[in-house]
Amino acid sequence: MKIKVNEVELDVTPGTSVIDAVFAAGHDVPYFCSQEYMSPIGACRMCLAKIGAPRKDRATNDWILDEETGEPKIFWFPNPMATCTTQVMEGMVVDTISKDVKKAQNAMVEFTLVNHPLDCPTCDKGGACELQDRAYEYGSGESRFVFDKRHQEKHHALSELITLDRERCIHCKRCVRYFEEVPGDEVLDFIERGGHTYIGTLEDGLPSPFTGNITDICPVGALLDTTSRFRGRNWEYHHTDTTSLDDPSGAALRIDTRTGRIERIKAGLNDDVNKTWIDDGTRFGHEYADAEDRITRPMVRRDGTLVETTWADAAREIAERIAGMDGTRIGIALRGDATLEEGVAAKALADHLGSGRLDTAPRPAASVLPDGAAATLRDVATSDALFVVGDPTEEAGIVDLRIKDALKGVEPAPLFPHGPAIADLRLKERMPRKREILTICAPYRTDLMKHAGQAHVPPATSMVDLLHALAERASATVDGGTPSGAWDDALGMTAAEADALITRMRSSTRGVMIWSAFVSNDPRADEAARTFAKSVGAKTLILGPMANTAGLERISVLPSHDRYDYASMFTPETKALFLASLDPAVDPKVADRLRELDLLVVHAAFPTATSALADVVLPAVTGYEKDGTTLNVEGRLLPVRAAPVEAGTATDFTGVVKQLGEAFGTRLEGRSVKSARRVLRKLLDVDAAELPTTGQPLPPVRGKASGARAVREYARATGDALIVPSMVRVEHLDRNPHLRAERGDAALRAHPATLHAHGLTSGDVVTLPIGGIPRQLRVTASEGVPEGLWLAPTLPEQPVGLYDANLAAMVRERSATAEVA
Amino acid sequence: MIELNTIRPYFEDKPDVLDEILGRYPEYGRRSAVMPLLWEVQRHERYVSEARIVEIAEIVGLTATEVRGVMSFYSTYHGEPVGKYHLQVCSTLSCKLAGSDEMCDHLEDSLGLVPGETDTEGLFSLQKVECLGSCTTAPVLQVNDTYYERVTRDELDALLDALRRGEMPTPKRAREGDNAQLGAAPLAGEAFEAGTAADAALADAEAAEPENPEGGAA
Amino acid sequence: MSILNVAKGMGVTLSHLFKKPVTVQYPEEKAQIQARFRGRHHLLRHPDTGLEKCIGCSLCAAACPAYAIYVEAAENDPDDPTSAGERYASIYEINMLRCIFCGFCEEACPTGAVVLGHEFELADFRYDHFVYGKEDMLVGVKGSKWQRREAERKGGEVELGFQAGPRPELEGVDY
Amino acid sequence: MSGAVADKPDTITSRHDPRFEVTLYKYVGVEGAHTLDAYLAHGGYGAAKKAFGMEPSEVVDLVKASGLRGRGGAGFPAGVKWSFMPPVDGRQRFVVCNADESEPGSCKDRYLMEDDPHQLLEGMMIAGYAIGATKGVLYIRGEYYHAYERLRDAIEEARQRGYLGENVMDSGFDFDVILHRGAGAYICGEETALMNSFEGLRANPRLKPPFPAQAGVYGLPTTINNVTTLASAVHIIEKGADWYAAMGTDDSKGIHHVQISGAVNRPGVFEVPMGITYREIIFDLAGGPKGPAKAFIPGGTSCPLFPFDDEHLDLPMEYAAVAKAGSMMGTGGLIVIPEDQCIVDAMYNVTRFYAHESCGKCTPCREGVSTWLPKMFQKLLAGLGTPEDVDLMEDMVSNLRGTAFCPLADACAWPVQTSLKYFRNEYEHLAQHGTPLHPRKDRWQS
Repeated sequence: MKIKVNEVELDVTPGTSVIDAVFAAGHDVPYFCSQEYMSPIGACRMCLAKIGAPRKDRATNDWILDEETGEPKIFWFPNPMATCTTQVMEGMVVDTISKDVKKAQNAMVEFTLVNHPLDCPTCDKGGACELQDRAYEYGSGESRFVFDKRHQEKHHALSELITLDRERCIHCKRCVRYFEEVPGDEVLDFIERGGHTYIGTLEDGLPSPFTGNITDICPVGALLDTTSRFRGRNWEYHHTDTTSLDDPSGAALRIDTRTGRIERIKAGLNDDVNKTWIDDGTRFGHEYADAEDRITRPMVRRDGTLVETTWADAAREIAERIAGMDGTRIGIALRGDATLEEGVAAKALADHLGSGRLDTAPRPAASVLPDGAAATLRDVATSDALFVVGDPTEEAGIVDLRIKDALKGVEPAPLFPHGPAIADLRLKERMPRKREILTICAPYRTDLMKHAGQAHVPPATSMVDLLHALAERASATVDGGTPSGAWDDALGMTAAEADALITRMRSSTRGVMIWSAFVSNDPRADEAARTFAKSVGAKTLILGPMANTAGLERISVLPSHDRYDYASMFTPETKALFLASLDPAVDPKVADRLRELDLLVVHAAFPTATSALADVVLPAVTGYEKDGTTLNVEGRLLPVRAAPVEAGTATDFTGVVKQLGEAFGTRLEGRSVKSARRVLRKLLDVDAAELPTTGQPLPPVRGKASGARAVREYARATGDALIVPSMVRVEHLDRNPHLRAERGDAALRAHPATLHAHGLTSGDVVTLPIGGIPRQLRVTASEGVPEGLWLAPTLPEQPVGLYDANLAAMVRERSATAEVA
Repeated sequence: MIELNTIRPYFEDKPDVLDEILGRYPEYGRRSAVMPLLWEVQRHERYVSEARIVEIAEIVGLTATEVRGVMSFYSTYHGEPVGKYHLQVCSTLSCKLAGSDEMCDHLEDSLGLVPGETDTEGLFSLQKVECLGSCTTAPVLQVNDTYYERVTRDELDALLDALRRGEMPTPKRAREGDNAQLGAAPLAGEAFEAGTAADAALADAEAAEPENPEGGAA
Repeated sequence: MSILNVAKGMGVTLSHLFKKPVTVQYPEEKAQIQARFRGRHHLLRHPDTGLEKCIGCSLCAAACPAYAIYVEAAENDPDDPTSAGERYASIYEINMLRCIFCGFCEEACPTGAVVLGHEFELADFRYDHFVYGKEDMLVGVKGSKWQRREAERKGGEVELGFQAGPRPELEGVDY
Repeated sequence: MSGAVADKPDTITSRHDPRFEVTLYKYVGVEGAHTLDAYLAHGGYGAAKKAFGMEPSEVVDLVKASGLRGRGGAGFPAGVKWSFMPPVDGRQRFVVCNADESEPGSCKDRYLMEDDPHQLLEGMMIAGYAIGATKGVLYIRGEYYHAYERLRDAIEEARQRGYLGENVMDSGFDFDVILHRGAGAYICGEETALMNSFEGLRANPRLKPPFPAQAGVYGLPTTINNVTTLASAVHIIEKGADWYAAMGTDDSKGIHHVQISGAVNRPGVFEVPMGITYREIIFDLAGGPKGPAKAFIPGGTSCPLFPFDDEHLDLPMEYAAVAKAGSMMGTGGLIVIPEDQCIVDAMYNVTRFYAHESCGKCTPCREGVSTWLPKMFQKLLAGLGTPEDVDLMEDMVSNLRGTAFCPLADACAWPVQTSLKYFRNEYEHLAQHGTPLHPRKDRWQS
């Protein structure tokens, strides 16, 4: 419909808010309470404008005309209107620049500043503050408020990660609304009323995995990221727009660095992927990169000790020791969050050495690539029938948030020239959620289950049966057939519930099934899941264990044969080993085996149990310092860009290959990011150097996925310890002081009754060998864990799945009571 | 939250009360029960402690933060215990014009309290409150839930004495106009002449307080 | 040009021949510095509480046209604050080789913490000796790094080669 | 003066006028009238029975024809509001009774609920029937405990005897009432804030649209009316729309309840026909002002005040005429301010009320009404003000007008703005001399 904003005529779609129309017309109004992706509430009153519209005569249905001009007469609203909460109307006229409007806007700035301290020089938001900008643009520049400002608590720790300055709060309610509308964890609220209102919580910290986003959306310096407080001023930061390598969601990040150190991470904007949200693991998990014990120079073992040397020297050492070795007995393993470029480099190295023993770890038994096109995150957000197997909150937090978007049932709005809609009028505070569209199965109670219509917690050992039974039932009813009922006992739900799920998925055109390593680690379960999805016509989203597991599989960074996989690298067949960012020596048995190797080359950013055994240690960069490309869960290629972090001579794996190539006297493909991209262009038909920050979807692979291992004889997974995904990377926890203070030690979760049976209490710290790896964990009671099962967070070396816990060998390091005393 | 482990939940032995309150609202409106549950606790404990907030949050399926947010919005829920007699002086315009400021001063002097305080014995709490909806019978003093209307100095002193003795006197209803006391309700079938009763009441009032001869427009 | 003008000029020259010379025998003799002269920076303290005035806001660094200033801030210990308010400068460095003594830092400072003093005798031998930290600039520190090293070596007072008039902003600075 | 009044020189006045029959307040003040038996004794629930014999749309039309307007302050035609309900679609609907009477100067609903609760329940039932709502919500302010008890008992009694619940009075219509007690928040008188409060949320006003008829209580279609409005429906059904429309003036029909307080000889609630003049109310009914008066607020403190002069005293009590003169009928809570009361002090009292009751949602109200304006008054009253402060207050009050989310900020700004208009001299006196023109005096009756 046609409207006019300050003499600019434009055509907008009905339902648009006036504020978006104003911005679309190239004009500006100030606003604080509106936030893209959240409901408009009209609380800050900053975006006031004079609005008028023509009216129709009730009787004739014609426009009432102005007697003088003959044009439709504009009836102005008596008061200035908040443009964020007003919808456009045909023929509407908006005035944002007249004297009256300016006076109103000026008055609102003045009111907003009444209780806002003028401490911009010490405020961490200074220089990037919406209020500062708006006060400058729309304020009168002088204060008429001569009284004492409101005094409230300053630097109040809402949690270990978030600091609240209540004096600076301007009550825009973005944070409070955020918790209700986005993650659905209502852990923050206004307390008191009127001029005494402040935000606060009664919970212990902020129990939500998505708390950090409130520091991004706070328009003033009231909510601050504790990890970055006072570390630098906004204009001093170097901003790097990149992609998260913490999980497979591919969330956009902005890394702020200063003098070679990462000071903070903020969410980037990618409308299709993470909108402007990231999870706390991604946001606060960066401190490890600046830890003191970074390996910054190559090291070579001389007379039993590692001594620092040059890259050329280290490469020469490797080349000499590898010369004449049977190439098939050399193994190369990358961690699953390596970039595609690193994958290309590793492949080139393996080819040069003549080794098929190339793998990424952790890699599930089944392929993480879907049959055909994957569901996109937008598909998830617009789905009306969701079936989730696993715990996406911990595996890829953004998927959790996009599932919650789907529950609101509002299709994402198209982008305006000025970006996402500032005020999407379809979003409301406290929208009813369509819980019934979401079904979740997981072997323990997950966080997301409280939002689900149906939640099932089958025993961890029978996940495969459940999927098999569902697949069987779904296949049998494809053409209206009757299921045999043979598998009904394994359903873990009633047959009626299963049928309801099948019917709901099948009758929907936008059904999405999401699963992760709980399924992928068992080829039978994977097969059943794929069958189920196919027979109900659902798109699939498979969450890989690591950020780029799918991408590395896609470009075939894979063993040439199943028997050359990662596990084979720790058999006597292997003589030399290149390990990139992996630490298999946490398993004492593997450590013994590594000692027997002729050559162990470790590419690592920090000293590890494995680097202690290495013959050559090469300094590696972290995921924040890489240039490269990653493929996220929905099959979108995303650019990874290097933040300028001080890490000595550390490089990514392409750098390793470059140095080795020089020592070998050859130029290997993938010896630089640029060289690797030439290969990628051939493989994927995409120029990775040209990728926009928001990425580019990759066409699906044709045919059968390549990464699945052959289904050997069927062995039911057993064990009493379930390794579960973890948003917070436990291997980094020790080097992330703030995150550790908030989350504590890595948790060993069990049902209170289970703990009681073993004489443990919440808070005890124990070392428990799980699957051969001694894990030091803090005991935590959790009603959501089935009795008799122990949950521990995953490590790159210990993928998600069932293991045997050696309870007899459990050692209590510290007891909870001793700690209190 | 530590309190919760040591204090017995309030509703533990009152399933009937809990059921009655929750039963007032439809299942989808369970959250509505927050306010009555807070009232229930406050009526018996004279305030709502943090432990009770956590308990109520669990009952209605909210976070404790939300319950706290709701509770703190309203001025008549107390986070701290108030005295046995919570004296609330309406101080808004109509009552002010009838002398509520002076009444409050008098109470402050007699009790040795300033508004917002509770005495050391926990007998009296004094509070200035906003409009109590007794404007035509101002000034009004609310003792706990009971209104004492058109309170005079002597009546207030008598009231305080009675309260100190532990008695709650019957509230005085001093009303004129169409809300005046008119007498007993008629029994079934009896005709009730409201007009005559009202006239009688008016006549009484006029006799007692002759119209101010100086009263008039400026 | 007339003869008269030449004579006038010669007259001026002649008259100066008999005036007392302005040359100061520096460093034997102390130079008199004008009060508004801008030399090495001082970081001031609140005279009553002794707390540092600098709050680590980094605005001086932002204003510096020569990129000579580096500031890193940290949170005050509420029980033992370094500065008034919640933050203080944990690192405050000025590279005197880069500094052009323009005084923009002084102008940008919201608390009047950094003030350009009178010291100009900053010559030294090594690059890093020109990077002045907080310990070199806080009120009470007299002289350049070299002068202080010399004083320590000789076991005497720091000797400055100049005198200066009082300047109100330089509260607590003693010459 | 409007013509409507001029045509009626002998305006019918209140209860002691033989030509005027008190209806809503007939049993107020009558001992024992709150019981169901007493209510039935004078034909109670007869109107509901009569309504059940009509089509719901006929009930709506009847109320429309009566000209009944909302008595909660805004004066929106009640029948029109009822007709906004969407077509019946199987969803639960609600009729909400706004009994959160908190406007300073108002107390009419309290007496109705205390002394004649069944009248209100019957009114809700009729409204419920008219709009197809089988559930009523009675939101009563927390301070009205006596009324709450009476209503609670009345609802229980009615339920037990089949006047509430399933199949009310064998009519086939189900109706029940949820009695919900507030807890001290003026803002709950705003209909959307009331609904939030009822739902167990913080009582911030909601965005409109959607209006309650589309998405009200729990997001379901809802109609919300004041106590007196609903009680009036009983008598309109009983006696017909003509009976109601015959009272009052062309613009404002029917009866209203004036609650007169402040400096008058006989403060009280008076049931009067619309259109009588303020002079009649103040002098004839309330016995005239106690001593000289200088101003009166016609409808609760949210309304602009009028100076106590002939022009304004002779205004008829009708919506259009009062609005034309620059104020509002409001709830009919008339407050007379005596000459010797410092207007600045009185307006500070009003401002303090709104400052206390601001919900804090929007900026102008939270920072202007709740923070800045009271501080300005405090400064003036402490004798520290300057003439510039008076100008600043005037400007600030004009900035508050019409910019806030809900009318609360306007409610505060209006009386202050008009007091500055009519009594600026008192403000200036205070600013110049540091002492009020009218010092405080003891107003308490001994």
